[in-house]
Amino acid sequence: MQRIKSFLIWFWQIASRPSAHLSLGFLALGGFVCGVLFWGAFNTALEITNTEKFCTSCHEMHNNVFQELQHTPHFSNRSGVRASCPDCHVPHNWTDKIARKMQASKEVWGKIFGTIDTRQKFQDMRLELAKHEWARLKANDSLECRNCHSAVAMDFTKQTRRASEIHARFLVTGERTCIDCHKGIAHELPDMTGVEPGWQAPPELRDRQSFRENPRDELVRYLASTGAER
Amino acid sequence: MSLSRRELLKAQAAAVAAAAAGMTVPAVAQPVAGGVGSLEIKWSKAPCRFCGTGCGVMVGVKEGKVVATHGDTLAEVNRGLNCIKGYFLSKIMYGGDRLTTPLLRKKGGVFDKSGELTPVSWDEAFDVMAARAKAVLKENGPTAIGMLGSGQWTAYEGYAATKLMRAGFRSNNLDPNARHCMASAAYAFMRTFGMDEPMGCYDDFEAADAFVLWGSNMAEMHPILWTRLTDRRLSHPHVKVAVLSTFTHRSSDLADIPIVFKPGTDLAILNYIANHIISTGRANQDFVKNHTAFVKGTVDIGYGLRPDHPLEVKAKGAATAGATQPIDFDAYAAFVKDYTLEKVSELTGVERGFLQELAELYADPKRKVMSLWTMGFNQHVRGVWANQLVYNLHLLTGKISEPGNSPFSLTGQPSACGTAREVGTFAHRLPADMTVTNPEHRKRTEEIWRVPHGIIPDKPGYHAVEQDRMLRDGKLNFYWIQVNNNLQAAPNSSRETYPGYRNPDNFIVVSDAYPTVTAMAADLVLPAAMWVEKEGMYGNAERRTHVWRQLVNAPGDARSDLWQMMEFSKRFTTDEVWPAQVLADNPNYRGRTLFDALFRNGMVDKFATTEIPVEYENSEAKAFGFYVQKGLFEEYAEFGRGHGHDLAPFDTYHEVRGLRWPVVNGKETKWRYREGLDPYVKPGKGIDFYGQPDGRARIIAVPYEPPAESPDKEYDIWLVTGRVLEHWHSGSMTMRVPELYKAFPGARVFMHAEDARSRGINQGAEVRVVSRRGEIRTRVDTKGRNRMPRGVVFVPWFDASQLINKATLDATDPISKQADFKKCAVKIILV
Amino acid sequence: MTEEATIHISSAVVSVLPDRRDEVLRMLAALPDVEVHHADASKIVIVMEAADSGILGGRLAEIACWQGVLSANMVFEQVERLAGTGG
Amino acid sequence: MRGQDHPGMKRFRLSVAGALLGGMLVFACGAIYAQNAPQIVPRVTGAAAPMGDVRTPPLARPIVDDKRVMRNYPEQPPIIPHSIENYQLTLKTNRCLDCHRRQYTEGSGAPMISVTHFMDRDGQVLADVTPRRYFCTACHVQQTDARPLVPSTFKDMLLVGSGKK
Repeated sequence: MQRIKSFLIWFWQIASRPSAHLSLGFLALGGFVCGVLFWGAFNTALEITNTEKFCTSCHEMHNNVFQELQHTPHFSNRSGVRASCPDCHVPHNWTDKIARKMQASKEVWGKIFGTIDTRQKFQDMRLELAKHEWARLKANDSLECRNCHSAVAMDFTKQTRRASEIHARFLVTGERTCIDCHKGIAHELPDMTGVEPGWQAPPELRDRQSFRENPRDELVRYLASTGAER
Repeated sequence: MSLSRRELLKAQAAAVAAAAAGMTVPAVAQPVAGGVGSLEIKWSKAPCRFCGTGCGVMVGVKEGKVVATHGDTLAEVNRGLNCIKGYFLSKIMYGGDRLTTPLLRKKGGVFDKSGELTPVSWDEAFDVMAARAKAVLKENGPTAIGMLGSGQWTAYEGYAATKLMRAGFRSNNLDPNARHCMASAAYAFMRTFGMDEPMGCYDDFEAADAFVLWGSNMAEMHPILWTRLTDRRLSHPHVKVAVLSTFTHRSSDLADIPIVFKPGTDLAILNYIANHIISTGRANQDFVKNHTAFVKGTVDIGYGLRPDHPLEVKAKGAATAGATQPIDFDAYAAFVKDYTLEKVSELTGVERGFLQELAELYADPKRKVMSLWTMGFNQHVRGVWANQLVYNLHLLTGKISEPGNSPFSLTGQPSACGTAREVGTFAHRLPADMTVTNPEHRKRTEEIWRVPHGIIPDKPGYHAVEQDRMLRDGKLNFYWIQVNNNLQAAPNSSRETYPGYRNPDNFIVVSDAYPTVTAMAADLVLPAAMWVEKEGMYGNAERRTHVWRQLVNAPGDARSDLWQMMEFSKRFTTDEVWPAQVLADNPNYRGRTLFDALFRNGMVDKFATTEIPVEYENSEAKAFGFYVQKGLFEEYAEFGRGHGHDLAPFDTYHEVRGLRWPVVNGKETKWRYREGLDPYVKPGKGIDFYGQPDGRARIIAVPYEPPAESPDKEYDIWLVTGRVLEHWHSGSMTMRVPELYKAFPGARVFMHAEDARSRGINQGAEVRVVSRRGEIRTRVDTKGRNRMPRGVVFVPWFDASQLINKATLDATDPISKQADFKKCAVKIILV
Repeated sequence: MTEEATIHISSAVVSVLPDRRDEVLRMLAALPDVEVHHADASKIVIVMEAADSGILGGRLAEIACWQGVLSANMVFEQVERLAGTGG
Repeated sequence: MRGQDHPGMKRFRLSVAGALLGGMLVFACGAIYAQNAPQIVPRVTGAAAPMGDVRTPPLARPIVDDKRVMRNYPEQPPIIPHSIENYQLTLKTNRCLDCHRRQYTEGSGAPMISVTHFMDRDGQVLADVTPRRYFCTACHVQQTDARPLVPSTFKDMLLVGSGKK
């Protein structure tokens, strides 16, 4: 880490000095060639840095958030379709992606200067980090969730009754967005003191008792379980 | 529905709600006369039958059946709470396959070891059993007779067993399965304080500022104590919780300092903390100077395997594993100096910051610390050391024997303390911390037992693991197993346990309430009464003695273990079992049955059956004509009174929710060894560790030594075994409660998702867990409640269809002889 | 299967602020099929009857929302068939 | 895999079914204690050959029907009729309370936590759930679709002694 730091300082000292010996033509042409090379390299770098392998290559990510992801449906599930880090954390269209990447350079600084290089430090920073992501997803209407989970494609008959009612009332109407209710679905949550759950039931759903079954069935099962009818 | 029934139901509903809210209901509030009887449930107190916490429960009985249970609000331990197992206690006795008649292996109408288990009468069962025992005694002597009990025996039963085995059959081959559970803790208590069992009590939970869990998943294994710890942590923000384990589990969920270390390296962490305390100048010099003495332990002590095992041959200190030599403070400080933060962080794989934070909990003189441990420490090839090393920390800082400062050993069985330790059912122990190797102790015991001198053998018997080895080797030929399921519980069972049971030279008797794996492998199965089907007494982990009445009758011909032992003793006379010389010197014992000599001795039979309240049954009293339990209690209590183990009068226990011994002048003792709190510490002494002749507790210098078996290229992953919340031990009771079974229906191997993927294994796939000794099939869980680090898997052992102990290693702590169920090497293969 | 009428009998504990107790008691007395069985300074035991548990739950939720009520919790519930004596 | 009947599985199921059938028969005759030789039910008594190789059935699935199940007796903690997979229940947050806490039940439609849970160790009534009851899963468990292996002869308190069989 120390070496990377001194290299960066050295590089900046050279780069910030004005050129004194080279012709304008050389600089312009050279600039173009370098530009082409840079563009290719940039795009490649963009692709490489947009993989789970890259994200988890630094131990901060690997030992914390990636471990937590492995216990969730976003890592393994019925159909085997899974989300990798960039699927949720990097926007898919170009401009947003670049914006997010520039933001990520701050994380690289964090990495170099060891801001979260232990579990302890990570836990202390967790609420702040999580709040960033919640705010981002809230602002873009949970765009990365919706890349896979389209509201209109949901089959309400395949959801539990409670889930389908809440989705119909809040999600489809656009009153709420995914992240409002689904926090901490892929990673552990920070201290949630003061963070209210996302749901507030609409008046017509209040006081309903969805956990109740038909009393007749309840009675039949009760009698069967005690063997009373036999 | 008739109106009166509706009124009745409403009255009941109101009464239940009032009880739940803790309101007293005026009797006139019962609106229905006459019909209420049909709703009436008789409530009586009892301790819970599961772990060593010792919760109080109220048991509701209607027409001879237990119909409900709930937490006892008057019980100090749990104040009305139960865990999920405790709430379902009412159903444990009602599994459809209860054993109700003796079963003997028979072919062509006679006993045959290769025959089928066939129902027989008690007479026939005892006839065959006694004939076998007599033949074995004649051929191979008393050392070929053995018995394995447990901390689930009532104290009366354990006491009767130790008498029957040591003074009756003259064999010390009596051990409890507590050997697999807390032998290391018991040895460490004796070595450090000269007296067994904790100095503190559960009241420490409400007084401590920090809790450190050393290898204990209390959230699942001691849920009610966990409620007290949680209560303290959440209502007092300054309180810190540190959880140390080899994997992340439910207790880690409350941790401020979560630590996952490499298996076995906890010893290094303990020595690092001692080093931190000394090097930062925070050792309590006054306390250390006046109340402790330093010793150095033997090193390279081996792994308690069979003596011809290469590891044992190589171990230089194996022969003198328990020996210590005196040293001084400076030598100790120099010894722990090697355990630096850098070195220990490297060895254990734990972040330095966490280690420092943990060390500070102990070092900070203003912080009261409660250390808690169970099987992570005890089932450890260096378990006695681990226990002692944690005492070192409390002794170095003087954080001991006062509210909130408490090194506390938790127990896994309801009466691990009461029956296994206090009553003395270990192969080397007698009641009240005495040992069979001490002639004075034997003499005192013989006097209280009212048997002639020279009866109790002076050599320690086979311990639990050795019993299995001796059965296999044909040196132990008559073996009686009560209240435990050792074929499921013992380590390396396919190589060391099962062959002994099926050895044609041996006769195996199993007393149990259900057909367990062990029962099904026996030659004779005796149906047992359980829990409130008999009167009993348990001793929990905080020295609390708690009794209960018989509330219902056992089904069919099932009888309590106590009845079984006493009835069996009638089939032997002293001439058959005692030496001729002793009988020549004591002719009045001639020709008497063991029943007469041991149980009709003027003490055990002293109390009339009329002392039992008429509303309670007592099957033993009915069978033998005297109040057996009271007689056994009073004789046993003679051992402890005036010797630091004082028990209250018998009848008191039926009125209270248990009392913590020593009970002196009607007052229980919460904290021992400190003046003002412990009546045995004389005024002016301040602190007195009176178990030791010099009144000083021992601080021991012992190093980190590696486990017996570590993963290698072929067997590349650590195996840890243990329990889950919903099932207790081998699951013979909880697997028969539908709700508990459905909550966690089968064992599985908890594994890290990357470990699984790198082997091409899916979540939920069927795999084999294979060790050098045996293998099981199971299913992979990478998402469940236990979050494993890379290279470690966890398999609970409650499931009889997945006998994980086929794979475990029978390495033991060389001092305590307790097996290490937490560390062996396996490989995981896709089926 | 024919629908058979059932009766659900349940009891609940209502926790109230002591100074609001009498007011809550009055309101409880006004509810149909609700009987107050016992009351101390801050707790009231009520017994309710209804044709199905949904009604019971709804009524309890309503009570829980009253001013001065800290909580209203069901403790016991029994389902009985109205016809006959119940099997 | 579902639908694939391994021969061993079949044997296992048969033995379970046999045990259940046996249990029912005994139950039906009203002679609960009449059976003598114990049944081999591998998951509770071990296999007929204890050291043999026993196939493992797939992990049972949690019941998620949201249906409230009647309690065995009033003091029994109700079981959880929905999935709690990956619910975080830690020092930092309590997912259960997000729905079952008094002030959230209106929005979530979940049953409110029982009044007994508002009392602390000393019997004082608190404004919120007592910290000693913070870890819900110590008493409330999920149920899977696994079928009990041996019948239970436990009888409900209203049936004991009421002359009803």
